[in-house]
Order: sequence, then structure tokens, then C-alpha cells
Amino acid sequence: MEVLISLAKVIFAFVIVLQLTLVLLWVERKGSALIQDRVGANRANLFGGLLPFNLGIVNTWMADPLKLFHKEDIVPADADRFLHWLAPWIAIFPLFVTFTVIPFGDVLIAGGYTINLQGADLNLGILYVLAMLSMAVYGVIVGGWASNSRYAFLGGVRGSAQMVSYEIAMGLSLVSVVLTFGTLDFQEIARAQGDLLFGVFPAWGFFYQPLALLIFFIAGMAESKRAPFDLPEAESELVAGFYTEYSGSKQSVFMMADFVEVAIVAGLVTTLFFGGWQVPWLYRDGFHFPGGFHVFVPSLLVTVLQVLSFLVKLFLFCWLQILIRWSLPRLRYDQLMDLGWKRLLPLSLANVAITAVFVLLFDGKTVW
Amino acid sequence: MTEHYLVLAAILFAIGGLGVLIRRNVIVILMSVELMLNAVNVTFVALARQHGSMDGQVIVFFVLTVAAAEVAVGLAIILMNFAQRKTINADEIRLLRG
Amino acid sequence: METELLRWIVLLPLLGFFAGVFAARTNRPELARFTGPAVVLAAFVVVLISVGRLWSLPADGALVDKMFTWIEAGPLSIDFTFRIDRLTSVMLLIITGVGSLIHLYSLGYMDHEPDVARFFAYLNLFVSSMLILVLADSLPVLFIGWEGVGLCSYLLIGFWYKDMNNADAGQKAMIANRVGDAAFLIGMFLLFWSLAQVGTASLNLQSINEQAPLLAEKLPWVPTVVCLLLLIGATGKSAQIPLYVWLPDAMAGPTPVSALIHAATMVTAGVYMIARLSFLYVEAPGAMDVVATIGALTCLFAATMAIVQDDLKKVLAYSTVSQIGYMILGVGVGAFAAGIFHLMMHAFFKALLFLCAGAVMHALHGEIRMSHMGGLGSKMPITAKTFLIAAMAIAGVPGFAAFFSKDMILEAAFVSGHTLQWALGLIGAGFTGFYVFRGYFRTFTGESRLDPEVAAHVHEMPRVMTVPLMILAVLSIVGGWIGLPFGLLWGDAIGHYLSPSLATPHGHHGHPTTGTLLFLMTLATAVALFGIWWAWTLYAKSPQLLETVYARTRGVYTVLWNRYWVDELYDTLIVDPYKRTSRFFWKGVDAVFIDGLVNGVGAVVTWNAGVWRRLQSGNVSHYALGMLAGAVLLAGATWLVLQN
Amino acid sequence: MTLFWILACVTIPAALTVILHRNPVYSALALVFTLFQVAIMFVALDAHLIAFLQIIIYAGAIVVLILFAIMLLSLEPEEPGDGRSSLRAAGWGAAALLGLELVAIAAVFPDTPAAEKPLPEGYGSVAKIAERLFTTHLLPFELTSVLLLVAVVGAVVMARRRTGP
Repeated sequence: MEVLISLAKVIFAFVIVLQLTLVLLWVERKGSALIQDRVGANRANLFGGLLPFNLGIVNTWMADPLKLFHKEDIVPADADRFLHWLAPWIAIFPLFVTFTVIPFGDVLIAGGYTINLQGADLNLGILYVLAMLSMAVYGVIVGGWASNSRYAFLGGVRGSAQMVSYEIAMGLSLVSVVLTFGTLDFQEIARAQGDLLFGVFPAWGFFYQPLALLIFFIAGMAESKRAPFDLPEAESELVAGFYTEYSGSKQSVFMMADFVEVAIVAGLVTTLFFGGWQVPWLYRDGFHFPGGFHVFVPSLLVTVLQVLSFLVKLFLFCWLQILIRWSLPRLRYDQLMDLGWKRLLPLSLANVAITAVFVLLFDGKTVW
Repeated sequence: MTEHYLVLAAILFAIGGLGVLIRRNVIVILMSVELMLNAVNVTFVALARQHGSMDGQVIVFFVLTVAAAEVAVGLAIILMNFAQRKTINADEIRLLRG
Repeated sequence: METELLRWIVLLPLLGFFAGVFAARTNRPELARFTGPAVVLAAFVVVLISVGRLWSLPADGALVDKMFTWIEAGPLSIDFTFRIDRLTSVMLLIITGVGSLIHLYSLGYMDHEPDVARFFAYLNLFVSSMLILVLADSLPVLFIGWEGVGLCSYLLIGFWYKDMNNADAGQKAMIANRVGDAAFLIGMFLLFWSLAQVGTASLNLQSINEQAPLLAEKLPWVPTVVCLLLLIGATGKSAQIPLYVWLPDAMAGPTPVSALIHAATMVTAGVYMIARLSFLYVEAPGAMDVVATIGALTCLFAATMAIVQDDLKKVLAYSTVSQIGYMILGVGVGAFAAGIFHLMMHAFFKALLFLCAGAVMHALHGEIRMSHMGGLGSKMPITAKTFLIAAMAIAGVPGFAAFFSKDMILEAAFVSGHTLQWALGLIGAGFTGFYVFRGYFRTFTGESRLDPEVAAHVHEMPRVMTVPLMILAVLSIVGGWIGLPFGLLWGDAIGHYLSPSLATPHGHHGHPTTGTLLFLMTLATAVALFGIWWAWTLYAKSPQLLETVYARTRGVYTVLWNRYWVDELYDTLIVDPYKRTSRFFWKGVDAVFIDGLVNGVGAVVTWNAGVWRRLQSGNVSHYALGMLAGAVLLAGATWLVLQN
Repeated sequence: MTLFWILACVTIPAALTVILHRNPVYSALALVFTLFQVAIMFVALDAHLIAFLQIIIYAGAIVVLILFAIMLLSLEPEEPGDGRSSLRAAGWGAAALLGLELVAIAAVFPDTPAAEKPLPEGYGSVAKIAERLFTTHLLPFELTSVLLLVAVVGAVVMARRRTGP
């Protein structure tokens, strides 16, 4: 039974990721159309046009994947065939396993079992995430190199340099979060954010660490190589960057990796800075609003609400990233490096120092 | 249990040493050195566990730091050498012969 | 009683030093002009509080502040501890009290000095070192202060270092002090060694004093040798024969420095040290006699040189040497309290004399030769009056400070049977009255011999300078009343106050009769008044006599004017042979022998390297193979060892 | 134990690939793989923090740098054995001998009690390691920061493009 529960949790996390990539694919196409005042995907339609409007769901969820997975897989001449095949899997595997440590709910007590709603409860969760994200760089660099193409190679080198650079600022911003909460465990961090500030506001991480949030979000977007940080795949310069020579299912795996990374960044931001699965003022036995107002909610419903809360926040931050991608122009490469090394890195270092002083002053307690 | 890891580490160490000896590519030599360092790290951690002491792990921490510094400086030297002499063949880099 | 208050007495001036350095570095003289005097005043307040607490303790009580263990090596354990007992409290009050007044005075005196921040930084560092010296609970800590004040003295004498003479004077002070310090250190080591032989190895002052009788019993020669070595240290710091030569030259520094360091505080360190170790000294009667003799000799010797000087500050410098001679005489004959009493009085009137001299210098734009002064009394009334008070105090006019303190010393010398030393001191008293009033009459009365241009600008000093003068003048009058003779009123208050901290010499000399004392006092006073009268006759009443006297004493005058040729003697005896030896070591030993040795080693190494360099193929793989081969051998050996 | 045998069977071929593959890119990737295996060994040996650090620092940064250098230099695969067969033979011999000896030593190592002691509370946790690091090993820890600074400065100075004469 224990094994089954664990398996179910991992599968649930996995399903969230997979479904999210599909939803994001749709949001990316229809949402960008919305932003750019276009119609967007509107060809294939279910029920032969019975509905008065076309959401493009069939296009993005069925037609696109079908097309991609049936396209011919072209491997360039003189490419390293083995590494060319391996690269997409190197890119996506670490990302898939990353999501398992992000908690999507508090413990669920059902049928005599206490189930921690987290794919894998690891007490070094943050280190695990950093380790896995640092692995993702190999997909990019190997893919770019194995294609035996200048565009792809340049994209690969750019991408890996960018990811290695921004990893530092990202890791340091996480250090200040870790200092604040005093743990590396995501579930504990999420739980700690159930307290109240001044007895009114939920004690979400973003109140404590606004600067870390900013740095982490920027660095996270740079890690996922999306606009305005999409130098490795800059269409106007490098055709499609490190996956120029990829097609069909392999290329779709690379695209999927992008979306998973978006989801991971959103998930981390949610968990570390916006209470994770916390619903403001909702506790095990219901809502306790400030001022002593109490509403009873059954335990099972509480869990449902928590999972829903997590999903809503997750989706919101995914949407925010897509919004930014379609709004901001691309940085120049020197600006990118400048931002990473000369702005974010010193800022995050200063943030760590300041946080450390505060933690020392208040004896590690969140006395606000 | 500990002996097994020690034996494995010994084999890894010998492989790393072999790499240093038989390869001419300086970067591969560098990688072989990393293999040797890792073999030693495994020894440290295994023995640390054997004795229930954490000092072995702390030393691994230092080894990691030293390795990072070593690779950064080593690669810089290799790149500069390549820029000037167009080679990374260890046999051809012998300016320091007496 | 444990308290953490005492460290602040030292830390405050030290903070002022850092502020001063900062101010000097960043060119903010205003900052130093504020912090310099402020920290010393603050230290004075802390001292007052501490002394207040001390007075609430029993007579032999003490305040202790242990900061940390400084040195811990085998039997040697030295705590960095400050301690206040009654003796220390007197010193603290003098240092911070007189120090505060002189700092205030310096505000006015150094008004036009661009480098004033550096001045105050040094001055604060000096105060801090001096306080360490008197607060120290052990000889090594005392030695920190001992060296610290020496360093500051060097820095301040050479304050205007752009003039070579000033820099040389600073070096002279440093070197003369080095000689004394070497002896001091040897004495300290010997003391530690011998204490380890007979009792508890320690350099703690209390412990030394407690173990002194034991030491004298087991190793009778040690206290004498140690006391003599420490005495050499004291002669260096306190400018006694034979190491006094640096003090007259030290007048090159700014005048407040002369007042603070070379009159009131640092030069009395030797007296303080001997009083501090009085329990050790009383175990060495022979050494005590030497101390008393050196004090008495210096007293007369310096006084004779003072009577011919033209430079007003030099007069005061020789006077200081002479007055410290009295103190040394006092502690030498076992009248430790009298020595400290005179030290305290001297701090008042000698600081006052120097400050007045400084005021005159300031008014005359640096002119200090008395042959170019005269008649200043009308233009600088406050300075003239305070100088007169100080002169009366130092000469021993009845009722004034030195009347009581000097008399106490001479009495003790006579009563303890040191008749010769007493006689020297007595004659010195006459000279004292003569030279100080000679200075007064030549400077403040009679015809003006000033440059007309300078004379037009002579003016009284601003308040910030005259108020310290007036305070010191009051102290010079009433200060002496804390040690009244014959049990009048409160009697010898200072002696009673200090007695728990000080030893009493062995051997009972009996109480002299009141008649003897009265006779001694009258005699001393008469001698002093005779000196004053003689000065008045020569320099005020009938200057025409001067020529006659001068003509009759030309030979003596030449000897005195050339200061007995002591400097020249030192040059011939020590400096020149030293230079010749150095030259021999340079040209002979260093250039030929040592250089040859070094070059020879180099040549051998070069040859050797030529042989071995063939091993370096430059190929990394070869080196790696060598390393691996070594590892194989090592591992094989390990395996063999483990198998057996 | 099963885990160990799997690790051993995977790690040794991977390590051999590192030193024997003619293409340095493959060597580097094999090295990453080997380092991953070592990290798993660390986990098996209750050194979780070290395992993650191993991945983050070694696999995530060091080897990326190496890979970078390899690609920037665009190296041709090395041709086997030209003119240093004696050294190669010596190398194989020495390495084999060393390996044998080390294995032999490990086998007879005296300080390996049969029954393992129970591990202390919190063994290998971040807090405990940090405690050791900031108390007993504080000086070396501070020195590593100096080392890293020196390395950074050295690497930058050397890799910087020369301007001027």
C-alpha cells in the first residue's frame, strides 16, 4: 500500500507536469494571439463547427503533437548520431524528476494513512532542485555540438554559458530563502508560510524576501531560455539555436523541456514565495479569518482546496512568464551577461548578507 | 560493505592514474585527475561512515572546492597555451625541460 | 573588587588616538581638536569615579580589571590586568588631571599648527600608554606602557621633524632610553628566573612584592642585582645620571609636550616603578643607597647646570632632572611616600612653569633665549604671576608646595643617616631657588631686551591657555598642604594615604625630635631663600654686580656652560668606538666573509643544479609515471606492513 | 548490496570510457556519468549533502567548463599510439600493479570491524556538517575562500585577451 501511495503521488506530480505542458502549449499559441491581437490556432475543430467560437484546443492538443510525432526524423550528415539522439533525453529527464519534490498539498489523512502530498519528500529538496537544474545544461550543449552545425553549436555554447551564469544568482537567492525558513525541505517551507504576519497577512515568503523573489524569477526565466533571455534559440540570428537541426519528435521533446522548465520555475516561485498550497487563513479545520471569524471546512475539502490553490498559483506564474515572453524584447548577449554577473549576483550576495544579519538579530525566529 | 567501496575506489583510482599516463590530450589528463580525486572522495566517505565520523565528508567538501579551483585555473592555462602554441598535446608542451 | 570600568581609562585616550589618526589622514583638524582633549577629560571623569569607588574600600583594597590572559607559556602566565590601589590612584589623578589641563592649553598653543591632528593623536597615545604603565598589574604589562611612553616621547620630541636637530633630539631620547630598557628587561628576566627558583614563578607586581622577603632570604644577591638593573632602567626613563643627557635636548618638542611628558608624567615613571616595587627595594639596602646617591648627585649636578642656561626651557629641563633627583633620593632613603608626594607637587609646579614658558614663547613667536626677553611682566600679567607662584613653589618658599615635599625628603635623608646625600640635596635647594628666580627676573622684570618688532605684538594668552595656568597655580599653592609637618591639622595626610601601598625600610632609625626637624626645616628654607635673594640681587636689584661675579667665576662658568662636557665624553667613550667597530664589521666581516659565504653557496647550488637538471624532461607523463611508480612502491610497502 | 554491485558494474566501464574513448566529448560525458554514480555511492553511504554538492559542483559546473573548453578548441579525435608505446606499456603496467595493490590493501585493511556501528543522530545532515565545518575545520574553510578567490583572479588574468604590447 505504501508503495502504491508513493507511486500514485509520483504519477500525480508527473501528470501535473505533462498536462501543464499541454495547457501551456495551448496558452502559448492562443495567448500570444490574444496579446498580439491575432486569432491564433483555429483550423481543426471538433463537432464540425457546432460551437460559435474555436478555442484551438484541437489544434494544440491533438493535431500538433500528432503532426510532430509523425514527422520524419532528420539527422544531419556528419552529425554524431548517438549524441544527437541522446541530447533531448538528457534535456528533459532531469526536469521531469525535479517536479517530484514540489509539494502540492499538506498531509492528507485518509483511511488510516497519513499521506504527504509531495512526489518525494526529500529533506534536501532545494539542493536536489539545484542539482537537477544544473544537469539540464547538458542537453543544450550536447545537442548543439552533436548537430555538427554552426548555428546549433553557437546556440549550445550560448545556452550553456547562460545557464551556468544564472545558476549562481539563482542558487544564492535560494540561500537567503533557506536562511529565512531555516530548512531545505519544500514541504516545511510551505508549512511555515501558513503563519500570519501581524496576525493578518499570510506569512508568505515574498513578504520576507522580495528581492530574492525578483532575482529568482529573473534567473529562473533565464534558466528556461525564454524571451527576453532566448539567446540560445534566437530565431533572427541562429535560426533555432541548439535545436536547429532537430525535427519531429526529438524537437518536440526539446520544446516540452522548455515548458516543463516554465512549470518548474512557476512551481518553485509558488512554493517558496507564495505559500505553495497554502490558502490564506485556511487551516486543517477550516478558515480562521483575522478577527476571530471561523468557518468550518471538512478535512478532505481542505486538501482539495489546497491542491486547487497550488494549481491556480502555478498556472498564474506560468501565465506571467508567457506574458513576459511575449511582451519584452530580447536582450543583447553582453547585456545578458551583464545582468547576470554584475547585477543579480551582487544583489543576491547582498541579500544573503542582510538576511543573515536579520536571522542573527531575531534569533532565527520570524519575529515581525 | 566498506571494503567493497574501498576496492571500487582503488580500481577507480588506478583507472584515473592510467588515464594520466596514456593520454596525450591535456584536457583528458585533467579529467583523469578528476577521476582520481573522486576515487579518494569515495574512500573518505566510506571510511567516514565506517567510523561514524563526519570529518571524512568535510574533507570531501574541501576536495570539491580544490577541484573547482584546479579546473578553472587549469583550463585557463590550457586555453592560453592553445592560443599561443596551437596544441594541447602533453608531449609537445615541454617548455620546462631542464 | 572586580570591575570592568578600568579598561575604559586606557581605552578612551586610545580611541582618541585612532580618531586623531583618522583626522590626520583625512585632513580634519577640527575633529582632532575636539576628540583630543575630550577623551582625556572623559578619562579623568572615569578616574574620578574609579577613585571614588576605591575610597569606599578598606585601606588595602584595590580595584581589579582582568581583561584576558596575555601570555601563557609553561610557568609564565601573564594576565592583561589593570589594578588600582592607593599609589596608582595618585598617579592616575595626576596623569589625567594635569593631562586634561595641558590638552586644553594645547588647543590654544597649537592653534596655528596645521598638523594639529597628528599632535593630538600622539598626545592621546601617550596618555594611554602612561595609564597602562601605572595601571599595570604585572611587570610585562607595565613594560608595554614603559615602551609606549618612550615611543610617544620620541614621536613628540621630533614632532617638527623637518628640522634635523629635532629629529636628532628624538633619536637621542630613544637611544638613551634603549640602554635603560635593556637593563630593565634583564632585571625582569632575572627576577622571573630567581622567583622560579625560590617560590612561585610570576611577574605579577603583587606577587613580586609578597615574595621579596623570601627571595632576599634564599638568594640574597638577587634583590640587589635586580634593583640595580631596574634602577638603570629608571635612570633612562627618569633622566638621572648617567642617562639624563637626552632630556635637555628633548625641549625640541612642542612646549605642552615638555610640560606633560618631560615634567609631569613620563619622567616620573622611574620613581613610580621604584615605589611600586618598594617591597623588593627594601630587601636590597645596598641598592637603596645607590639609588639615594644617584638621586642626590643628579639633584645637585643638574641644578648647577641649570643656573647658567640662557634658554628658558633648558633651565626648566635641568630643573626637572634635578627635581626628579630629589624624588629618587626620597625613594632611595626609604621615604617612598615623600618621593611620590614630591612627584605630585612637581607635576603641578613644573607643568605650570613649562606652560608659562610656552606662553612666553607663543607671545614672542618662538623666542626662548632669556637674553632676548625681560620686562614681560607688565604685558603678560597672568603668565608672570602664575610663573612667580610656581617659582616660589619649586624653590620651597614656606607654605608653597615644595616647601613641604622637598623638606620631607631632606628630612628623611638626614634622619636615615644619609648625611652626604642630605648635604647634596640641601645645596641643590639653594641652587634651585637661584636658577628659578633667575629665570623669573630675566624674563618678566627689568629692562626689555626684545626685538622692537616682536615687542609690539606681545599680548596675554587667550582664556583656554590662562585658565589651566591659574588652576595649576592654585594647586601649586594648596597642593602641599596635604603633607603638613609636626602633625599640624591633618598632618601627613598623603603619607597615611599611601602607606598601605608602600613598604617601610628595615632598620629602625628612631623618631627625631621636633627640635631636629625644626632645625632641618629652617636650614633648608634658609638655603633656598638665600638662593632666591642672591638671584634677586644679581638680576633685579643690582645687575652691575653680574659682571664682577662673572669675571671671578669664569672657569666655573665655562665648565657649567659646557655642561661638564658630558656629551663630548659620551661621544669619545661610546659613540666613536662604536662607529669604528661597526665599520670593521661592515668592511671586514660582512663584505669579505659573509658575502663570500653566500656567494659560495650560490655557486655550489648552480653547479649542482647543472647536474640534476637532466632529470627534468619537461614531459608531464614522465613526471606522472614517476609519481605513480612512487605510489606503487608506497602501496606495496603498506601492503607488506599490513600483512604482517 | 545489490545497489553496490549495480554501481560497480556501471561505474568501472564508464570510468574506462573516460580515459579510453578517442573523442574527448564522449570522455567528458562519461565523466559526468561516472560522477553521477559516485554521487549515488555517497547517498548509499549516508552522505546526502556531499552527494548533492558533488552533482551541483562537479557535474553541474566543473565538467560543463571542461566540455566548453573541448568544444571551443574543436579537437580532432586522438589517433591511438604514435611513438610512445613504451610509456603506454609502463603506464598500463604501473596502473594495473597499483590497482592490484590497492585492492589487496583494502582487502586486508585492519580497521574494518565486521559489524558496523550504528550511525550517530543526524549523520551527514546539513546542520551537522556545517557544525563541523564552522568549528573544527573553520580555518581550512576560510582558506578555501582565499583559494577560490586566487583561482578566480588567476583564471581571469590568464584567459583575458591581451591588449597592447
